[in-house]
Amino acid sequence: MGLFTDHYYEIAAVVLFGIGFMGLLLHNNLIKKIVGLNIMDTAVYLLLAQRGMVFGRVAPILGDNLTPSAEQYINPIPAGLVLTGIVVSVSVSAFSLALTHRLYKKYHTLNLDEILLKSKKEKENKEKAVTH
Amino acid sequence: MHDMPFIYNFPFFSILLTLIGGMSMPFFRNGRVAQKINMGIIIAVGVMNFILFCNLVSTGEHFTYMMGHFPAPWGNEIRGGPFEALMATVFAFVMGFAILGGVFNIYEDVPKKKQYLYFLMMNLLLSSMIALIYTNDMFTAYVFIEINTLAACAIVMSKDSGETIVATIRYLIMSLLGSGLFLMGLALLYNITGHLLMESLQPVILQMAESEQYYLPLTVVFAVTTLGLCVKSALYPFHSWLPGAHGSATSSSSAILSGLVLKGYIILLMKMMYRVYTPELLAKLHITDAIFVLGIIGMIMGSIHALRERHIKRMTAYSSVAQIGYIFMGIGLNSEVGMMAASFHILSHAITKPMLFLAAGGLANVSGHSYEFKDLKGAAHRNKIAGVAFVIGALSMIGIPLFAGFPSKLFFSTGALHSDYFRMPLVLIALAVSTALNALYYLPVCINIWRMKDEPGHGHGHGSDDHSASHGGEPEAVHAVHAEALGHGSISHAVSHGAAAVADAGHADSGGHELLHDTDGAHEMHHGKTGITPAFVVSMVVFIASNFGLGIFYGPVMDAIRKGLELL
Amino acid sequence: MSEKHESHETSETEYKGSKNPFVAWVNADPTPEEAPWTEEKLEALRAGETYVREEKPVITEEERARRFNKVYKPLAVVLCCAFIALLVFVCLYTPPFGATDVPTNNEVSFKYIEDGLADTGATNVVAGMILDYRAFDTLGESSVLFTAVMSVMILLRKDRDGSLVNDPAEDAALAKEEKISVQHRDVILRTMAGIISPFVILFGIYVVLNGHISPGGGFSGGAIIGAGLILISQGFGSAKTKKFFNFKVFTIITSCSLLSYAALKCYSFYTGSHHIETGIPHGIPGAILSSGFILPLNIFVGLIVACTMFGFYSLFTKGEI
Amino acid sequence: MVDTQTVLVWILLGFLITCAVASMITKNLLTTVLIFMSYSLVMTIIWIVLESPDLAGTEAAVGAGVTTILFFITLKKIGALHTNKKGKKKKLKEGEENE
Repeated sequence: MGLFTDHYYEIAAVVLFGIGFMGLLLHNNLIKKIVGLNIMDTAVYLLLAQRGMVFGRVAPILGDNLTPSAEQYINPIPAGLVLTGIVVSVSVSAFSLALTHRLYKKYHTLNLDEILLKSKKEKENKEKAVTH
Repeated sequence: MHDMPFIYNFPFFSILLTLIGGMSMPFFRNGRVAQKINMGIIIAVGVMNFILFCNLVSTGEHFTYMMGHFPAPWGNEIRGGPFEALMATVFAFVMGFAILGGVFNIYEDVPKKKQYLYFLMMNLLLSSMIALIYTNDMFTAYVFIEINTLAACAIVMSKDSGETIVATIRYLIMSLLGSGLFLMGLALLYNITGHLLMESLQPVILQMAESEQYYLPLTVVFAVTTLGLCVKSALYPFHSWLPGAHGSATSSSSAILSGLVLKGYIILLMKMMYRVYTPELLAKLHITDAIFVLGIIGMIMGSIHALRERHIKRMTAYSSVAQIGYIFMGIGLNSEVGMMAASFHILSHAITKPMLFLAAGGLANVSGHSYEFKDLKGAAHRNKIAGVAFVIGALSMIGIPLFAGFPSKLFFSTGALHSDYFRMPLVLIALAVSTALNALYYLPVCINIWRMKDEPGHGHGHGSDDHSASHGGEPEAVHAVHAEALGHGSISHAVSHGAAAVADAGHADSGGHELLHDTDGAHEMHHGKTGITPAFVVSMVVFIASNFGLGIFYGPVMDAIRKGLELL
Repeated sequence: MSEKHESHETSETEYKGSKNPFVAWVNADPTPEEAPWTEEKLEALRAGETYVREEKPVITEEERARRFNKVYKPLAVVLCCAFIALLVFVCLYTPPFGATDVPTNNEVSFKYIEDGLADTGATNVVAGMILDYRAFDTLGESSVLFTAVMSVMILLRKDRDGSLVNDPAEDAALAKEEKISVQHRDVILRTMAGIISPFVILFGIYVVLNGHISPGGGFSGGAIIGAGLILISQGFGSAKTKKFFNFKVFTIITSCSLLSYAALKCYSFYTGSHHIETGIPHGIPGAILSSGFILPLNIFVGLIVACTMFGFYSLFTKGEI
Repeated sequence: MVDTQTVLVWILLGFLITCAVASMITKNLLTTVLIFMSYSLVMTIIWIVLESPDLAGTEAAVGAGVTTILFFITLKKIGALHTNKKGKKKKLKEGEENE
């Protein structure tokens, strides 16, 4: 039982990382890939942020306590790192969604394998057109 | 320390200057103005880092620069040394001339209203690479890895053809997989050690390594971070995104992607090896062996893939995969000489590959924008400087003495001789096989681009091709003279050009200028302009000269790298 | 018959010259299997009887992709599960959750909490850490956002002189949507947007301004303001937001706030590394105008994030801001 | 031995994992994005339980808010939003795309 009472956050985070990782690798639908990517990133941020928490301590907002002592508040570093991380994953998913939009407009499918096949065929026709 | 010399501010200045340059670009929406600002910033950064490099090599010390009011473990910090300064100088130099060389293609490929965005991305790419080189904090490295990924994907897709967007989505997904793995390793490392700064991580890791029971977590954490960086720098099994991205982008984008962006991650890996995981611990945990084996496989398989390509840029992209295999094999040699050879190869590849890509772009410009071999037949005669540059780049890639590729291969083999019985035969065999494979796929292209375009019924022109061109230059020159005289253009012109292809750089320089006004438009050019702009010729000549310079004077560069690696 | 023969003649010399595989390869002629002209086939051709080329069973791309998938998928699943099991096993070595004597609670976090108020003047230690102790990360952070919005602009922005991006079909669809949203407006959305959006924007501004006192700060406040702008643009149609938020306004706000953010950070990095006091008072802890640079930095980050979020929205819907 | 808060956290983490698995398995893209939205909301609650309100605010506004809006707009542009009971204009299944 020691395993689950001490490390449940980390195990959940790693399992979520695995789900996101598998989603990214296995699904060839682009929207599913991006959702998998977001799940993978949030899982790593969960792993980072859970390290900051200490039982019996409060969030590091010092209200009017002008002489704070470290025993009252939790560790602020992971919170700062994850804040940066969340904004990174938003900008990355916005960029990949824009790519998906352009790909759908050109190839009318969200299936990455089909897109690759269509672009290969298109390249071959272009070459044939150039040579004749 | 109030007496910090002024030049220690240069890394901070170069990072901030490029960032501010990138941020202020939306005010200049005209592509040409943006290009001039970008070039000015790159020159300033290159000069600053070069001065810093000369000073640091002479004094032989490294320094840390506090970003903010608080010392290292609390505030951010960047750390400079001769190795980082040298890398930053070469990165700025190569980026400047790669953009200068490919500027004609940029204005042609990138839609007119989005050219300023292209140069904005170039600024951000340079700032993130310099920040990656100088940073001393792992999470700052992760943030600038993200900027690097986004900017690199942006310059791949700014060519706006369907093919580049498919290549970009594959590149983006694989890169995000890599940075996800790197962040996972970083999170676990922070969990176990509690530090993010590279300096304060090392004592904790070494102290944990003493207690035997911590071997598994350390191995997994190092393996995950190294795996993330290997995925991002296209080591062999994770290279599937590279040919698409580098093959379809504009020539200066693929030059910068292949020459610099891949190397930024390798330099970060080297810094982590020296400052965080100490090479001895990595060897004990067998991660260096894994890198070594992947490097060896990459060297050979990359070249084999390149053999099958009929598209000149995809072939050069696959040869980048092989050269990345060389660098990782050098790191895997787990010896001082091996690491020196790997970093020298980073420099020589960073100089040679952009030249190859720009030359390929130049050749394609004069043969109807097609990169297929059959269309590039005899293209070098139309764009002579690109042909000369491609031949020199190819010879340097093969590792022929006098060129930049030779010293790195020399040091790889000396590194192999020093290493243990398991690595030495593997390295020497792999070097030989890979060099042969390099020759097998570069020489036919050189011969192909220099062959005379045989009009029908010009039968006897085939004669010279039958005997296999072991040393491409010699028979080719004779043949060129013969065919040239029969075809068009004066004999003197042909002789001086033919000789330039074989003789040393000095002559080629003069040949280069002479080629400037030699726009023999006798070919079916789809549009009047052949792309041989003065900027293109200047950048080609500078790349050729630097290739020869590095190939001949590799001694001082090697000493600087040895001093840099000691202080890394 | 003769001219057909003639055409074979030239192609024959073409192939005659390249029977030697190395030269065929050098000339990059079609790879041998595409030109199966062996000697006896040529004799047969000259003899004039018809020649049928044996059809090689061509594996279609889809077939090869399907076969690759059949192997790739189970292998990837097994690999991922092994990787996850390994990571779970490593998690057991990490210290237990919520313990106090944990390596991460070292002198770095103690200093942040104890001296945070004195050094930065911000009662919200996380905001103080982001914008003052580790400000270089947040500078990188804002440039990640800036890079993302600029690359989405490369992809989706329609420029008037007909680049690849805008095709007539999509313009027509967009115009139809605009017409629909103008004529019979969605009453529920419009009234609710009218009621809610002022409070959303006000709350966002509150969160940005109180970033260094209460939780929140530039990032979350900016995102709330961005969401408020999206609500307004969705509720009242994009024409209304275009009046006060077009492309010029967007570039000015984003670039100016980014440049002033970088300038402030430049100043504080330079003075920090040279141990020069910045001379900005920290003010009374808990008051809005306290904690030196953190308030202006929060405002700039809030503006950047708000403009970026709204920029993403309008680039995605209308293709231009 | 196990206080109520850890039980609550176990439930939340269980919900997170089921959300992640569900959004990966469903065929219809609209459901995937909806489930991902609830995944972000539950993540906001977990940030509050982990005593970091900054993250909760940012995740709510940015993760659940803007990311999901961008997903919906992309699906709208792709035409995956028109779910029709009679299935005439079928939902954009992962398998067959409506050309």
